[in-house]
Amino acid sequence: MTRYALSAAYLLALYAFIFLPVLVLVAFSFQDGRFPVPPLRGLTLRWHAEVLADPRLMAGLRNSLVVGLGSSLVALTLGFLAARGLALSELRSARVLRAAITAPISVSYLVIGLGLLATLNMAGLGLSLWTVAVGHVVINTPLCFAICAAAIGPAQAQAERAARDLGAGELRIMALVTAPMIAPALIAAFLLSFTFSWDEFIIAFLLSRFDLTLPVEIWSLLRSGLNPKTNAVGSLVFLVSALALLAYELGARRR
Amino acid sequence: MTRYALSAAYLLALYAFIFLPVLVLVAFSFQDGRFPVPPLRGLTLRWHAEVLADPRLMAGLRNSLVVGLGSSLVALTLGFLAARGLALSELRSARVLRAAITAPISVSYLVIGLGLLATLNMAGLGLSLWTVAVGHVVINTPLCFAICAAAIGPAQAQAERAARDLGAGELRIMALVTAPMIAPALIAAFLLSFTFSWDEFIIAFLLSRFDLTLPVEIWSLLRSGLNPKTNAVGSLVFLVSALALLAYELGARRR
Amino acid sequence: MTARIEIGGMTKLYGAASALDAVSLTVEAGEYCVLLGPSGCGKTTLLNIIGGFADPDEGSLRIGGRDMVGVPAAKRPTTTVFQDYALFPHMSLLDNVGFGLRMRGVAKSARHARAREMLTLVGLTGADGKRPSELSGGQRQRVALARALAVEPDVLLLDEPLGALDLNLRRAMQEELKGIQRRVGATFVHVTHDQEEAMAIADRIVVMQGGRIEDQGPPERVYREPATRFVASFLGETNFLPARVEAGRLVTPLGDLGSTTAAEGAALTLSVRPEHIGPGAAGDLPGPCAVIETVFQGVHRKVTVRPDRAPDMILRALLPVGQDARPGDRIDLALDPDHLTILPGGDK
Amino acid sequence: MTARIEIGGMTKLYGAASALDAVSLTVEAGEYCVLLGPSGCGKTTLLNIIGGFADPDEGSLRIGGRDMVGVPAAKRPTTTVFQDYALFPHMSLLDNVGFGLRMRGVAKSARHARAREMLTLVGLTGADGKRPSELSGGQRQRVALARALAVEPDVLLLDEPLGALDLNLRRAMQEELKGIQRRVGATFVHVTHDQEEAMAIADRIVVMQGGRIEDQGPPERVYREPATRFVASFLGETNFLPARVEAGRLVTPLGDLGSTTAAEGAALTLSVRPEHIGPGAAGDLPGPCAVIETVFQGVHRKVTVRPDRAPDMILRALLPVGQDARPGDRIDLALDPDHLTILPGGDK
Repeated sequence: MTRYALSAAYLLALYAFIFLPVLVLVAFSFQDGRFPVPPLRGLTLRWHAEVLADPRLMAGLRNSLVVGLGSSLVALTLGFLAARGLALSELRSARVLRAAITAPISVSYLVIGLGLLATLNMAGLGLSLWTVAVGHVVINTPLCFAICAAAIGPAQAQAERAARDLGAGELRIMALVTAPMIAPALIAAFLLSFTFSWDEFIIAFLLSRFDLTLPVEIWSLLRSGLNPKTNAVGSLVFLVSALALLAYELGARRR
Repeated sequence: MTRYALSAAYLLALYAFIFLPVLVLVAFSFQDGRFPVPPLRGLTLRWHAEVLADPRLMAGLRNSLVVGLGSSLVALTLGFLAARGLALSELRSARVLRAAITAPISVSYLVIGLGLLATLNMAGLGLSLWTVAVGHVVINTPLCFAICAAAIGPAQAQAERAARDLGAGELRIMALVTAPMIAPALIAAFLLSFTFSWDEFIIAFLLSRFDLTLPVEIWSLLRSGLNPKTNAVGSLVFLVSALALLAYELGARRR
Repeated sequence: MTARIEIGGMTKLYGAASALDAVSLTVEAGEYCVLLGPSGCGKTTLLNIIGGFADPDEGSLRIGGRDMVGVPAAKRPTTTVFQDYALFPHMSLLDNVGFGLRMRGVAKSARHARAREMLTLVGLTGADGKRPSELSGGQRQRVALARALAVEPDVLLLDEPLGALDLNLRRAMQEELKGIQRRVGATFVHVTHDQEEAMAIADRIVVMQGGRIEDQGPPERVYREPATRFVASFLGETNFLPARVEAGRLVTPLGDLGSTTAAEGAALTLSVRPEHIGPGAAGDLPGPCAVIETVFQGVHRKVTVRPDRAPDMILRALLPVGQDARPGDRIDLALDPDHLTILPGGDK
Repeated sequence: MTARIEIGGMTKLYGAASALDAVSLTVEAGEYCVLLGPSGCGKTTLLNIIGGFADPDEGSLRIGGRDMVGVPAAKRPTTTVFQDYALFPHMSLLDNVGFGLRMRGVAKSARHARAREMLTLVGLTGADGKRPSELSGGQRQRVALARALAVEPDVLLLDEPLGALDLNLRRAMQEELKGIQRRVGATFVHVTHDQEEAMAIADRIVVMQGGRIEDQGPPERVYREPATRFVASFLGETNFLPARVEAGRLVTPLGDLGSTTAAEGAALTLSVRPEHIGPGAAGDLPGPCAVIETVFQGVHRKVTVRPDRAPDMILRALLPVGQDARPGDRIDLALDPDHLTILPGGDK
């Protein structure tokens, strides 16, 4: 029994450690005063209202949503097709090819951002929300691939074989068998990909010029120091991530 | 057969898309001239030598290595203990508790950085490399937990049960049975955690003051625009990530 | 090196359902006891309680006279061979088998010597340095056995130890298990749902269902004179005939099956195994029958028939292979009244 | 609705090893053919080639007279019941069973009607809306069967269809499979390594080993007069006796086993199944024996003995259960010379 008490205490401490920063951030976004530090003088929605009224932050929010949803959809499609192709191939080299697509997950966003910037410079292409989206597709495709590849296993291969035996062609196999069977993984990959794009700063910073994403706008805001308004916009970012997570728990895990 | 040709063409295009930015970055770090754009005028190691001779960049490199290795070790320990505790508990709520630790993976680094900054402000603690390391432990513990939790399954539970039956205590079970059995996952978690810390910009930017990590130093350098020296230091960052990946392939996959 | 197990009034609840319902059982020292039953009958729960992996809600457990309730698994004179073997995949066979001795602080050379001895006992001489992943299923099973026996337990618990093996290997290993038990002399408690395995290997079969013991005894007694309808059908195929006692005679839909001492008017069920119904004459019971189905089994031909005297009834009988019979044929069968088992209660 | 399968000189290599070595086989239309053999014998490779999941390196394949080499699986008049069923977990049973018809462009109402009919055929009436995950193993097997039969294939291929079921369910399902085959009339080709299943279900058993066909024919012929030593031992337990022909008599270490027409001086092997060695007298062959081991099997008691006349030899015999025998006892046994199978070649 003491073993369980010890485990419980350990877990509680761990939760506090992981969640405390976010809790403090959210709590002091309601601070009625100019400084997001104790004592809590009172609760107000003033800072949240200011954030919602700020045209630059709202434009950043829209840009982030568009880039996040669009780039995630593209990354998911590319990753799914590659994962299915490799999972079902009988190539000896499939393991190596798989490692090669998965590898970039551990490559620095900074390096990818710098590399894309150099590539775009070289190609003479200007910076825009499009270039940010391309950057996010580059970082999220390996992630989507890895999640899909983990989900496609012998069960899918067998079901595809059965579908083929019963007369189905490749497109119908993918649409009616493979994709529905791994729907939870597809949802998970899309939502994770979205939250990564939603949160991403350095690539968005390096590859954008006029239309900025929310993290870049927040970074500009931070130059004037920490205040309840930065807390409020941080809470907003958190809220969207939390909603994506909730969608994942409801959509992917329940199935 | 045409199906295979199509798959192969698709994969090739995908590889090009994912790897081109990095290749361009590395290639033009050898540019003999002031601008990292075509034509390639000749090859030189001059920019690499400049990077290695730059005391600020070298200090950043050391700081990043220390923070990365230290925070990853701590995150791995915390994550492993939590994963083992939860995996072996018979609690009905284990699933919920597991989701609660895994959830922060999708929470914005920006939000965690802002939250930690607010928390440190509140606690009156100054910023240093230690605070950056704490930030990296916060972001990497859920990752290490998730990887360990995925690796600890019925096989581990059964082996632990057998070890207990044969007279082993909890510490010896963990050291002689659980940890060695999931060694590949431990190595993977440590290396992935390290590369995430190594690459991380926004938390390091927000939570450091005098001792800066390499990404923050590079960011300062970027203010003067893209040049072969930024390519060279980007290549250096990539080299370390690539070494970590190589270590993973050799260490974790081979077992 | 061996010990008696005494279990008294053992009850274990999972939620509202009882996995064990006031089970009492004594296993003698050195006995090979098989707990037999369908999944969910409580046999594994009982094994887990003996091994110290679950606590009973009520009841007593003594091993070698010592009270064991509350004693952790590590401190009991028992070891377990797990269903999935639970070998340590990162250790050599020598280290796997020597693990228990290492935990007991035995020096390296001594435990290696003992581990080699145990590997020899289970027929794996010279495989010391291999990893479990290099072994076949049957070999892994042997290593698990060697590991559990290396610490010289008084009681060895085996949880479906042959369940993962294919049929031929299973039949071979069960003879070997029995041989090893005779050599080491420990009390073996073996859980299985395979009645052939139980009959071949056990000194004592304990048949369980719904958390209770339905019958226990030597295999032949339990097979030939099952205590309940469940035991009769679980231990092999059988035919159930409804019967009534009229004027001291057993009367069934097939006719009069002889005298009995059972109470007048009682509704009974008779169990007759297919091997006790064979070729006969028209005057025998059941006599003329219509063949519905035949299955060639090598040693026998199993026929499913509908007797003319009770056309609602289906009987299964074993014929010698030489006697041909096809669906639609008519044959005369005779039932051996010496091998009837009389069970209480009418047709359910 | 049914078709003949003709396979000629079929060879399939995996690297340097041949999975199939010039196999020729004809399965008649409407026949229930079982491919039997140990794992790696080539039976699954043969099934895959018939189904269109693998291409042969050499040889011909005709189904219903049409050449099938190079025709994709989707275009063949065959469907397969896979070993792990391969049901579509995200579809209802109705959609699973109707999938093949959907691919053939059959309208929804027609394919639902047909799917319901097939579910009824396999005994799952009314389970239309369930998901495969709600079913037991045996029920999933039935759905896989219904799905494969829904498109009215000429040939149904079954890859170890009962391999994942437990023993009792397996024996019940094999009778049902046979019944369904009689009703639908298609040619069934069924792969298994379980010789009891093969004997119970097959019209024709094809015993394979090492990529070749060792023997084929009706189950009783193959069991009672196996063509090779391998077939004799794979289809059930047997005793092998070395024999020589001397003066037209079969001479074995046990003594003279009667006259023969085999060539004078030839070294032969005799196969005698345990059920053909039973209780006898001291003057019989093998006569007096020492009991080494006995295993109670319910219907019989299997004894392992060492005959006095050939103490190097081990024989296995089946005794009626009534006859008691324990290790160390001495008993007299008699071998039935009518059930000897004479195989070429001496002791290996």
